[in-house]
Amino acid sequence: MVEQVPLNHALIITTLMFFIGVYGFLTRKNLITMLISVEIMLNAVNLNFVFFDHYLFPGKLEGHFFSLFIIAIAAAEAAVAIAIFINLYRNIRSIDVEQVDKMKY
Amino acid sequence: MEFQYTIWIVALPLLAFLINGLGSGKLPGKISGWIATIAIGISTFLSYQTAFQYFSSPSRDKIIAFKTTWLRFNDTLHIDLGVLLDPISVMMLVVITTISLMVFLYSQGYMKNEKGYDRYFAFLSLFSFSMLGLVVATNLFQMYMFWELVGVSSYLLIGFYYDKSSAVAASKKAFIVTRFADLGFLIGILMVSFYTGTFDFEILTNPDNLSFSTTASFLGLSTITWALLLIFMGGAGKSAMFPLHIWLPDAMEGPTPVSALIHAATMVVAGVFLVARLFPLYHAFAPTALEVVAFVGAFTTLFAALIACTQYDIKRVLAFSTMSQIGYMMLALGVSGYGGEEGLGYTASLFHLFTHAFFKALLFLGAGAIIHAVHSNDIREMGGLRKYQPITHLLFLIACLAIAGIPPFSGFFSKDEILAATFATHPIYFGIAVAVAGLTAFYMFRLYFIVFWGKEKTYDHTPHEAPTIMLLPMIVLAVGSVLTGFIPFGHFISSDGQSLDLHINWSVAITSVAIAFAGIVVAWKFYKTESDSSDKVARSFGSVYTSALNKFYIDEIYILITKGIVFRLIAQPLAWFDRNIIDAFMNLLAAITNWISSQIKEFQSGQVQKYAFIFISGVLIIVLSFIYATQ
Amino acid sequence: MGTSAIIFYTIATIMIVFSLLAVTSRKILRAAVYLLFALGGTAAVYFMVNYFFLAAVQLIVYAGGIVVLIIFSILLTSHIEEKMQKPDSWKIILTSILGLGGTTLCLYVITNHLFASQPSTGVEATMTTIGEKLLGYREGGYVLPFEVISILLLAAMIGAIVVAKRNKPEGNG
Amino acid sequence: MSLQELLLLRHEWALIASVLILLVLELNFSEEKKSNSISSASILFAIVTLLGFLPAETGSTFGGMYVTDPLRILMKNILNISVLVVFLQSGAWLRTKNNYNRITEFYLLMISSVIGVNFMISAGHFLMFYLGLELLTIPIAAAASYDQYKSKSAEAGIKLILTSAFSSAILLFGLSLLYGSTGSMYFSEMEFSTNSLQILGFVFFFSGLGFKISIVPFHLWTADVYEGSPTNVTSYLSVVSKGAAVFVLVLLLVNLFDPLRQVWQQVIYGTAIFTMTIGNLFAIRQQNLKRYLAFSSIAQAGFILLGVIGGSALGMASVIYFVLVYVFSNLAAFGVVIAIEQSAGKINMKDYNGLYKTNPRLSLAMMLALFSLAGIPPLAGFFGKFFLFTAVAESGYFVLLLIAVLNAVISLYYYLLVVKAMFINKSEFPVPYFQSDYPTRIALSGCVIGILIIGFYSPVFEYIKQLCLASL
Amino acid sequence: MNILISHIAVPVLTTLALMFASTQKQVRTIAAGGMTIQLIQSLVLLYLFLQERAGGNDAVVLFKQSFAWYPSLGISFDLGVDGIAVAMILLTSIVIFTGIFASWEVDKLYKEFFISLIVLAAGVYGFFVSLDLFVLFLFFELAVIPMYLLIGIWGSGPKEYAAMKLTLMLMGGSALLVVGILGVYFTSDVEGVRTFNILVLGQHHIPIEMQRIFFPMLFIGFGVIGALFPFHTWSPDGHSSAPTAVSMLHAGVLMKLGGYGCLKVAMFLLPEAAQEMSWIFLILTGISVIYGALATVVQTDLKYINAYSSVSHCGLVLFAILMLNKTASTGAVLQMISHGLMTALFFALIGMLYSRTKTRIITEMGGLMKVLPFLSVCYVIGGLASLGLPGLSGFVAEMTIFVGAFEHEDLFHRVATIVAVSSIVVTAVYILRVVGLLLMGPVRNEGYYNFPKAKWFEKIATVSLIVGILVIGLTPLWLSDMIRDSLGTIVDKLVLK
Repeated sequence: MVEQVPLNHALIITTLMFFIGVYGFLTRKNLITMLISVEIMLNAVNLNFVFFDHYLFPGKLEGHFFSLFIIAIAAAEAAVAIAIFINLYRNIRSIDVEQVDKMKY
Repeated sequence: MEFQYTIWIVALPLLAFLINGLGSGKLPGKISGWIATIAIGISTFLSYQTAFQYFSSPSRDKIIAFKTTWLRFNDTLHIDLGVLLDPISVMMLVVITTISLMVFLYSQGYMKNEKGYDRYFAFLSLFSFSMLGLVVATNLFQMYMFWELVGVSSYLLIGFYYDKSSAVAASKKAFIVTRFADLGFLIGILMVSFYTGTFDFEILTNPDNLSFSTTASFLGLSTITWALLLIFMGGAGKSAMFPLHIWLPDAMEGPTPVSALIHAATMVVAGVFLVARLFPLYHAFAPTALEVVAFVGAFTTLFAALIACTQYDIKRVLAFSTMSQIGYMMLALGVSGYGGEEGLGYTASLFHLFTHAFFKALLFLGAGAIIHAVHSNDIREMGGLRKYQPITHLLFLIACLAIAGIPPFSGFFSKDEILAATFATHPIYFGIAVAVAGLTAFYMFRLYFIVFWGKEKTYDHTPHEAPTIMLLPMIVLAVGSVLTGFIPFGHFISSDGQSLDLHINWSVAITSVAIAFAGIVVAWKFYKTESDSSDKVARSFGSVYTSALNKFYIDEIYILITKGIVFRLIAQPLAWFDRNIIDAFMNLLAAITNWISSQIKEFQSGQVQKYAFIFISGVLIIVLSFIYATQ
Repeated sequence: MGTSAIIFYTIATIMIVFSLLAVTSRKILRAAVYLLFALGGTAAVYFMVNYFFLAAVQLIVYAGGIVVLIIFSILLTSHIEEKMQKPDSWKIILTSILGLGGTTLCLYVITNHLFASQPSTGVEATMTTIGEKLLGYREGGYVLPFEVISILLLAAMIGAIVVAKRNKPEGNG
Repeated sequence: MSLQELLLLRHEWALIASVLILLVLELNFSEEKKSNSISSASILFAIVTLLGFLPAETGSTFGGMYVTDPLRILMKNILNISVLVVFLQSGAWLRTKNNYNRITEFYLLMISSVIGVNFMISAGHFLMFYLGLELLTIPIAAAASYDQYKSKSAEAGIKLILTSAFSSAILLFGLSLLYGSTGSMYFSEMEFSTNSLQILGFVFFFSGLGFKISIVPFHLWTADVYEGSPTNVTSYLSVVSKGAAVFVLVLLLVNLFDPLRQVWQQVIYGTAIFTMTIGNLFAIRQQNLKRYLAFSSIAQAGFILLGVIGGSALGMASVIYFVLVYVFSNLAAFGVVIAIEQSAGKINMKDYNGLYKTNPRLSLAMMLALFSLAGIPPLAGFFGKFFLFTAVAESGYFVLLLIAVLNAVISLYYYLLVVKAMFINKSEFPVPYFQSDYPTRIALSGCVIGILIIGFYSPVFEYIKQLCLASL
Repeated sequence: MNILISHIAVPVLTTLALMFASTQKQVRTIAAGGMTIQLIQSLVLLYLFLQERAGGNDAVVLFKQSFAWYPSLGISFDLGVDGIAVAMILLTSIVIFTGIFASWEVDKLYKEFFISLIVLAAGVYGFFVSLDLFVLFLFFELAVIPMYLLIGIWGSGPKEYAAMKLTLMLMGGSALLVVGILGVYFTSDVEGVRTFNILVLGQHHIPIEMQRIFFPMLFIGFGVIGALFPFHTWSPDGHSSAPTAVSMLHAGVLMKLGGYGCLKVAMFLLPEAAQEMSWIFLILTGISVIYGALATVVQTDLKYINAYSSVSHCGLVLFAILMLNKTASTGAVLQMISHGLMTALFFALIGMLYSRTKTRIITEMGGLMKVLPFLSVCYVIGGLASLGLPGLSGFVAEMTIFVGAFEHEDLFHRVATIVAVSSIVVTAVYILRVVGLLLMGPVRNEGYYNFPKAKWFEKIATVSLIVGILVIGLTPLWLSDMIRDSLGTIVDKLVLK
């Protein structure tokens, strides 16, 4: 793959994906879809790590392991986040992010 | 140092002040009066001793009898406290102690039933102390210090009846007006000391020792002239020269003996003394300033005499008369030269100061006796008092004759010298002086006739003669008024310290005496019996009379300036400015902070997505700024 | 352009498209499914670069774990049929500008950068290597992170349970 | 791998051990004795804290993934003390009915988070750093929504987990770029030069850390989360989580990112100004004391950045010293807020009116804490702030210094508002007199004593400075 | 124990003792006892100082003591006094001593009141004895902050507002001080060693460009507390709301920290800039002098009158300092002491009058001389001192300033002096206005006759202050020489160019 796809193209894809995630995070009204957006962002990061690892520093596998751990953490984070969402849902019967604004100013 | 004891002349009244002041209200009976009187009595004795000792030696050098450094500003400038003896200070010592002693004695009778007897004598002693300290000052700053003390004691004494609003107002006015004048004095001192590097009279009054490196000038006058003019301003304030005179008539709110002592005989001549003290300096460096002195003196003497003719308050008449007489003295100083016959004006001025002290004090004490008897100041409520107060009448007449310049009373001699001095130099001033001599005779006898002759009024209680303790000082002063004219004054005091023979200038003398008699006759015509002729004449003068009656509206102008301009247009707006602009600005800063705080609260909207939006925007902006900067 | 390139670009397109769909779809369950495709695409890329273990983990943990979790929570909290409201248009516009700007900026920086390649040390990402590295404690070994992440997972588990579990309802809000 | 090498991780082992012990204990406590874990957790943690002070070997292990040196040990100890204080203050809240069944869990979450803190500080590799950061955050997000029946608590949890996930995604993106440009994630192997990509990566990374420290513009979650979380968690967030992030920031900037000094100095210059100012401007208008303390802590973060900007030994020392002081001051303030919230359920500033009449000691403690935060002598805060200012001046940023001192004045204004409420304002219904439990009182007195003496006892600062010098 | 340390220790110990006191009587006794000891030891200090000087010890500061504190930053607890400091310490002792008696009847939270008051005093003492900029600044802020509580809790009128404003403005000033102090610390060219020691810093040159930046900061920083126009507006509000003893201490001593700091820190450490920029501040202080006096004329609240007149008088202090010569600076210090005593006396009396009449509006009172002769006479004496009557302290101070200021070679300075001198007239106007309206005239109200006469503690307070005013007014030479000798090191730097 190294010879056929330039690194920059790969990075363009991850960057796009990352900002798609950002876009989702900033626009989606549902908390769960926001979480989905975060996962997309993390996924982009993972790809970044893997691409760098593969293209530039093959063999040390640092990017590889970093991605591995990020995946694990993303899972943990998602679990806790969803627990909290459910808790919120029980309290206010909604998981609309725009209603999560009782505290402000 | 044979004169060391002179310090006691000054110190004794201070002691009396301290005893009476600290013990105020606790001293038994009327002992405070005696403490003060005995103290001033000893001072008087010592003053005479000093005078005798000093004048009996032929030298007229300045003698430092006592000196101690009180405050050091730098290596050259320091305030010393000390006693300087020279002809004028010795003469002043005599005058002040004598008049003080008389007034102290008189007051024991006059103030007998007043509340605050202790306080009265304390203040009076304080005054004597300050006045004595002033005249023996060894340097300008010591003089200024005592000058201020004199002002304060005057303030305290004018406001003696402090629960009377008019007295309070008068004391305030007196202090503030003289304070304003003192401002000039102080600035003058600062300027003089800046150029000469000293406050010391020994150096300052010896112009040969002085050399100025300055050629600085301001509005066409050299700075030293300005300095001396400012110093004269201080003198003019204390001596009630136009236009700083307005406090003096009001100052009559104080007890009458106070008026006699302070506002007739002693404090008000401090201005004359000041100019006389610095006379060599004036003469050598600022002839222009002397011209101003002469002009102010001449103007005031006429101005005050005119007003005196129209007043009905016995003490105010005397007050304006005092102004007029001091104007005389200033005039004489102003026209004087230095040394020999040239210096006649100088001698004449101080001579008149000397004689005036006696007869004016006598006049005031007489007025006091009258007021004491009829309980009123208004001469329209008096009349025919000669029957009830024969001795007072006689004494008052002597004083009137003396001030009118009728020979052989003392006033004649001194006034004659003044007239002679002006005659020799400025004919116009001479004319004014002669006219004032006539006016003086007129208004004094107007007073005299209305009070002692005229139609008898109905009195609440029958007026009675004053008690002995009041009469005795008056008699002493009357003797002085008669005799002091014969003192060969020029032998003791002259501008250059050389003995000066005073001759009577007969042509001048005859003119003045004739004018004086004319004045007396007019007064006699008008006022000996109640008639409306005086009113007719007054009416014929029209607005001039009305203006004079209203003291030429100077008070009103002052009120306009102080209340209207300083108070309303400067102080009040300033206070407003402070609260509403400067302070408000500080508050505005706080308000702006709060305003911004409430404006930006929307950032904290509670919306997670907005938070994230700002977050990522922040990151990108930071990056962008760096990328932009590195390009 | 070689086969792998074509495959790569195809996968890339799929990833991007499904990502976009995942963040725009108004049906929430679909969004989750689109996410699954995007994640799957990623796994495919891992396969392409021979990181099989990673690809497997990606599929198991992400696709199998997280997405299931998400779907599960969607079922708990939302009506699947319901279409989500469209976000405010100003929000979309602003965010799009921001997103595009951010992308441009990052791409500008990234694409202008000359990446320095390091010589390969020739370690293959075989299961053995990965296992050795994961449990290695020398340089290049990841036993410590492994240890830490176990604590993290424990803590997350406790946290999730504590938050989600309700003991006796108090009803006092 | 020798035992000695393993012992380098003493702090972490102790914490992990205490987690396990707590777990075991929890299983053995009967249903009625659940609250025993409060005391056992506190005692355990006290032991852990004390252990931290024993003399220790320093060095690095796990191939450089884990680094420890006296400075890092000091940081850990400081944070351990703060956590201990938080634990001591939590008893009353945990004993309430709703939490009765979840006491141990709370401690487990907290200690896990502390483990994260410790690993983050000792990280020698970005993976460790990242793991530490997440381990720090995730349990706290759960703890933030601990008050299950309060929607505000849930909201706080949501805001914390979402924003932190977002920020860590950004941070990771930055890290990935840094990895791409340096080829390693080992601190010792990363080499920086100021190129655009590294600036980009650095800024992304910085934002993630700035999020934890509540640097403007990454601070917006702070107030809401602080307000909604249980106050003990808030206190932990404001002190431990922030303190840890500051420590890491200092360590990384000065050592690792030293080549990028130009860049980060400018970044910090700008954000410091905004952080101080915005924090203050918002704090002025707060009525809810938790929110108020949140903005106050944002402003304080701005001051902390002043020390960071110097990047010198003095700057580092002043930052660490300031955090130490801040820990005591803030914990004392929160201690009072917690005590009053637990006894009277009141959290608004006007509820504090007339407090001095009824609870003079608490009011005094609160006043000292606030004055210390405001930097009033002779309290420790004064020294802390002055040294921070010294550090700024040392780098020659006098304009920044001027802005900072003016902000200190503004901050004084709102600190005085609370003092005014307690001492000056009158209230018809002041918080009645009460006595909090022993641990709370001990913790509060400890903090107050700390506030009073740290400043005067100069060896504290001198020791820190010496360590900083050695670490450069 | 070093007498300077014990000057700090006695107030601290007194506060500690107060914490354990319970009844009002105990509190009063401890406070009064402590401050009496303090007054006595200040007199001892004066005696020892004069002895040392007479014995030929011409070190810049005496009783030096140094304890390293933060060696790595060059902070050490350096103590030492010169003549100026001794004079200021004595002033502080008198004012706090009388302040205790003036607040004898405080019955609301009395313990806290005296503790705050004495903490404030401790700050002031520390400020005057320290030679280290850091320590000096520490004590400076320590002295400022208790004001907030003192005004806020025990004040009257819009006290919260006034207290807040005062605290914030003064702290704003001290914010500038921080910048200035650190600027001096880092730009002074001390060989490789950083130090906060004023004397050491004073021996080293700071580049003129840096001086230009930091001089205004230090000067304004200290100037705010010295009521420098236009940063004086805290003073009227603060003073009018503060309780008696606090006004006394604040106007009497705390405002002097400004002048003292300007002289011994700003001017001493940054002499070139002081020379260059003095004209700007001269204009401001000149405005202070006249403006304060004029604004006083129309005030009707006694405390406002005194507050504005303090603006004028303290303006004169800074004015004199800016004249950059020995005489004027001596005058400045004299004026600080004189004004401290006077204004303390005024505030004490205002408090005492207020406790009887329940109003401070002069137009609502009148004729108090008759019913309260003792207090009224004291007021008059204070007034006379304020308008510069010879024999009272005001005269000595003002004249020294005027003469010194007029010594200046530059015409601008002399013109400015003339402008400042004219304040003496305005002063007379407002003093006499108050005396006239308040004390003289007919008794306003029959109820006035029931006023209690002056009580013993009131007499102690007023008489001690008057004695101070008189001693300085009558025998100024020793004080003036003592101050003058200490100015050498400062002024010599200013003159050299």
